Amino acid sequence: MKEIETNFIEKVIDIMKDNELTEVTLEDDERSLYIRTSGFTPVVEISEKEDVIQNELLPEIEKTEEEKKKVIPIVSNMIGLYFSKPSPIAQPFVQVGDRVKAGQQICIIETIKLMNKITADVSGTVKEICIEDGKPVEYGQTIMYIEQD
Amino acid sequence: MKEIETNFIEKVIDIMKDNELTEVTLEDDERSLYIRTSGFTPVVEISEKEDVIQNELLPEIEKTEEEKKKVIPIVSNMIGLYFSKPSPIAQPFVQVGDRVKAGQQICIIETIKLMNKITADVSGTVKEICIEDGKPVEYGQTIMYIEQD
Amino acid sequence: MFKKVLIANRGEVAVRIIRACREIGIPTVAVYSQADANSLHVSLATEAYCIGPNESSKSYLNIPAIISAALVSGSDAIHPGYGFMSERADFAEICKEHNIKFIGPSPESMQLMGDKATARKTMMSKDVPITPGTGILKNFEDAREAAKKFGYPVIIKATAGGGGKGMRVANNDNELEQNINLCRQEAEKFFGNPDVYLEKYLVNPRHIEVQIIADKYGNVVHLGERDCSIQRRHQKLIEEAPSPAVDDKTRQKLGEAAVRAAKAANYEGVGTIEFLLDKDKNFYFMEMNTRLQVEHGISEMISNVDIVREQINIAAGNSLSFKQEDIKLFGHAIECRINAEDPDRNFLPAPGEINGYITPGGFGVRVDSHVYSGYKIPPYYDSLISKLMCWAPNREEARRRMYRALKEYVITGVKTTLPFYQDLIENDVFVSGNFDTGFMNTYKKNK
Amino acid sequence: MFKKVLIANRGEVAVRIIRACREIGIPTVAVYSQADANSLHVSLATEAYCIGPNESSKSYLNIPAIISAALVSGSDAIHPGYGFMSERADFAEICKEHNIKFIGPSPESMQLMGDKATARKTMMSKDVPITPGTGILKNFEDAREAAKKFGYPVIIKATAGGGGKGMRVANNDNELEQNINLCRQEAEKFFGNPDVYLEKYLVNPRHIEVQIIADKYGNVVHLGERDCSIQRRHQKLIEEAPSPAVDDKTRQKLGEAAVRAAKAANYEGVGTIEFLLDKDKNFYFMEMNTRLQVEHGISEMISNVDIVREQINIAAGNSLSFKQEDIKLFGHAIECRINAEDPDRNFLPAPGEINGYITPGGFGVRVDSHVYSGYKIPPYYDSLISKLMCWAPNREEARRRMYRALKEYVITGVKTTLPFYQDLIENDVFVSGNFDTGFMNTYKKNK
Repeated sequence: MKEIETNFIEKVIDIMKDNELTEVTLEDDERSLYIRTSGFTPVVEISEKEDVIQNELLPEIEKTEEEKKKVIPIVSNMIGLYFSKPSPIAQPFVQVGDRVKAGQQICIIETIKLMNKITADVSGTVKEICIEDGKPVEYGQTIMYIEQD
Repeated sequence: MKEIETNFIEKVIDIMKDNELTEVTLEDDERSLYIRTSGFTPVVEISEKEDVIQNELLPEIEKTEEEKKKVIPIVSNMIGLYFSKPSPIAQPFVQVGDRVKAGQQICIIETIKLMNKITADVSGTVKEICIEDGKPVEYGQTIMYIEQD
Repeated sequence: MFKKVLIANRGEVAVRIIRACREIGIPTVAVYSQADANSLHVSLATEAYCIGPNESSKSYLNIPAIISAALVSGSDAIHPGYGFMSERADFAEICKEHNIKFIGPSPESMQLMGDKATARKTMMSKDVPITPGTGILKNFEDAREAAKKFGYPVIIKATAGGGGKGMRVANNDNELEQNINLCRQEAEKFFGNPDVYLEKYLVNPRHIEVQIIADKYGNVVHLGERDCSIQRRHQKLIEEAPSPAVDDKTRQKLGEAAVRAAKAANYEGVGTIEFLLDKDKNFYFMEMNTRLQVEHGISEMISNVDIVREQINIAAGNSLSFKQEDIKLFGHAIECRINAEDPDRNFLPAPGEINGYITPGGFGVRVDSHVYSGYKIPPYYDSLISKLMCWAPNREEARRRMYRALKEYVITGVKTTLPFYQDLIENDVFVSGNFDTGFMNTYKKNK
Repeated sequence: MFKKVLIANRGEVAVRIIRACREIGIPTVAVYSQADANSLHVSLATEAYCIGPNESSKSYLNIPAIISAALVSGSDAIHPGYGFMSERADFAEICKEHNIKFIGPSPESMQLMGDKATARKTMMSKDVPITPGTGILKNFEDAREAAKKFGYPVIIKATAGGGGKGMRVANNDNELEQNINLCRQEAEKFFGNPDVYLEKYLVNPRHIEVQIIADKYGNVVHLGERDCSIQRRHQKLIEEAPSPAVDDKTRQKLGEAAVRAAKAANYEGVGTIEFLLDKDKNFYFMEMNTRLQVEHGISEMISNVDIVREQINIAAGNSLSFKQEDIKLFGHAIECRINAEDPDRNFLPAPGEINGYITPGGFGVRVDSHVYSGYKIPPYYDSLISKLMCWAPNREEARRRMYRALKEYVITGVKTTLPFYQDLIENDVFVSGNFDTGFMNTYKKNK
């Protein structure tokens, strides 16, 4: 399939309007084009079957992709108990809204009385903390989300 | 949705050719249009979700519908043994190609030593006999197909 | 042994019989209605024939179609399962005419036990205890005198009735007169026979039944009792074997009475003698079910006897493969009937497609069923999905195993009685074992 | 009793243990790898924790993760199942340090039985017959002299070996010298210990194992033997209890020897003593499995003892709930291990999604499994789908029931060993019961 041209998409949307069609799916071996017009604005999705395509002509999709890229989950690589602070009376390592640097300690996971120091992979801002203080955290569980700089 | 116009379909096929697309599905709440161009000739299917539409512009579909209507299955309403002739040395009641009239005997189904006379529901030509002589026939099983006049 | 057995039934019991035949090595013939084309019994049988449309009356109750299927397939025996043709003496008679062995008792035994007044008389003559009662009532005065003698309440029963139909209780002379008339009218209407008789009515007895098995040579063995006291509108909800209310001494007396009852009927095959048991451990003959019972499996689990295999074996003319002294009952078994019904809407049948299905397994768990993931339960027949049975060395362990199995059982897509049983099995009164046929009248959900 | 039991395993055995805990009334903790998030043991347990990625080494064999899960969840006991951590004395030791009861024998018993040369010495001292053999070989001359005394063939075994690894047969002096060297090298490489010893090699004996169970008060009871002679590359394919080759007299001697063996090891928990049985009904101690066995279920079916329940019971400090004289073995049970493997391609593992799944049911059929319709078998672990077990009063009926159940079992979406077993179960030699560990070498498909 050749590059999908905007005027082709516009043409299809015109055809849909003329015929009061609400949905169109065009597909070949490499890509699929899906257009829905039943809302206020037409929704256009193009997906390449191997990879997501980069296309300046589709700013809405671009934005969502970008948004997703920026928020990074910090995932536990062990099972244990989550602690947000070094001691019960201390201040938390980080709180929602705090800025953190890559390598900065963000919490403790206790495994078999061993206090494991967990650090941020990236620099950015803490958007959400997903586990309550003192509760179990599993392998692969998201501890918090950091919005990357 | 308004009536789908042939020039709309042609337009879509043109767009597909220009863009080397192989399949298109257009759908709204009432109908769906599916076009595939990967063979020698484009395949076009239109289906109305409530009912099959009657459209002179699509003669191939029309024909199949008509064909189906004309061939009537004669279905057994009992379980027993199928016999095509009154006695082992007699001629069969009917053979493929024979013309039958509604009410004419077409076979015997034996149930518990009772010889049940089975008659044709319609007049027409015997197209196919589905059961071998002397073999079991189930309730609801098709005995033969008759092409209605 | 038989050359080929036709199973004139559907659902789990058809599967149960096919299993027994396969294990013996007999080819099987399934018959089915159009609604049951995708049922497991159709695919498990050696051959299968569609015999009619959805309605039972035109398929599973259609005698000419069933006999025709037997003749067409060359079957030399028909197993009727339970329900449908299983207690139809006329059907047994017709099988005989066509030289097809009806796997069950003789038409004569069925008739003798099917007529309740005659059955009572026969039992009395063989020293099987029966509730005080009358013969067929000639007039109201006789009835009133009998009621005075027995003491109210009394129950009026149609001689041709069964399964809870054609029965009415009377607590005084007025009700007696009224209900005798109603009962006569109903009996005439439903059974074509207006004859009624009177019995002393036991308030909330236990329903205890004894499994017997008899060969044509007069050998009769019992496999202990089952307790089926927990019922809803005369439908058994949960069964267990042995009964928590029966001690060893009573068990022996019950068993001996059941064997005498079967002998009195000149019985051949498997059957069940139903008794009512009062608070003082007195028991009274109620009726005999002249067929395989739904709940036979729990007796199999405590006796290690394959009842269906043995049933086929004796129907083929063999003598019983065991004696009474060979039967050693061990442990405790409970059965829950998992139905496609909505327990929150008065057990309204809930047919439909089962889209997720995970059966419980492990030690002591038995599931008898004809369903699978993707199976559509047709609305035309009973709503039994499966019989879940659990065995353990004692009642409490069996009960806990049942609870575990009920919790493990996944059935999605249709409403089922699983939640009802999950609750029932943890009910204090059920746990205590100290219940009777009045159980469901006062039953309240825990949660 | 324990407050909470963590199951350090996956698959059917995790489900088996959860069932036992549920029936006793103990809350359970499942641990799982990321690949097993949709496994049945995860949803059946009271709590579940993901402890690592797909690889066993980082999840089910990850000691810190398992201990951490136990501490996090407040578990006071860990059941290791079979495989994985079940025979790791070091793990049992670590559990002890953390005041968590390891449900199994003491680390000392495990070590004693894990070291084969020591185990043999211990057995000899307690009059448990062993094959003629040597201690750890010092040099080749000693080996040659011993081989001369025993007569060829002989087998060289690594003291640290097991499960068929680290063993080599020699038929003459040349092979002996060559294979001792190879065996030493392999033992060094695989087990970190080059010590080997020599034994008389029995050609095609039967593999007979005795199930024992012992409490901490020195009571040991055996539950009869299992015959596991039919193996492929030291993997058991089909097991049955009792063994068709063992008569009552031999059974008693085997049982007594097994009990002596367990007592010699100061054993606590469930375990299996493996013996080799020769044509003349002489038996020789081979090794002890200090854990629950895959095939324990068939012993449960003939003894009516819930082995896992009893195992948990004695681990909690209770004494055995039965004595040897309470155990009455009855009937015959067979087990087939249904694997996701392609029997036509040399039993190549065939992981993938099960898209259709109908389990066999009915009397005497037991299915232990963790799969369901829609379950994806991950490629990281063993390929066991289920253990299908059938019980009947005698071997032939059990065999026919197994054939029926195998034919009824539907598993689509992945290749399974069902067709292999459907064939094996009808094999003339299998039917006769007269087979040995050489069975698979000459086995040919019927069809």
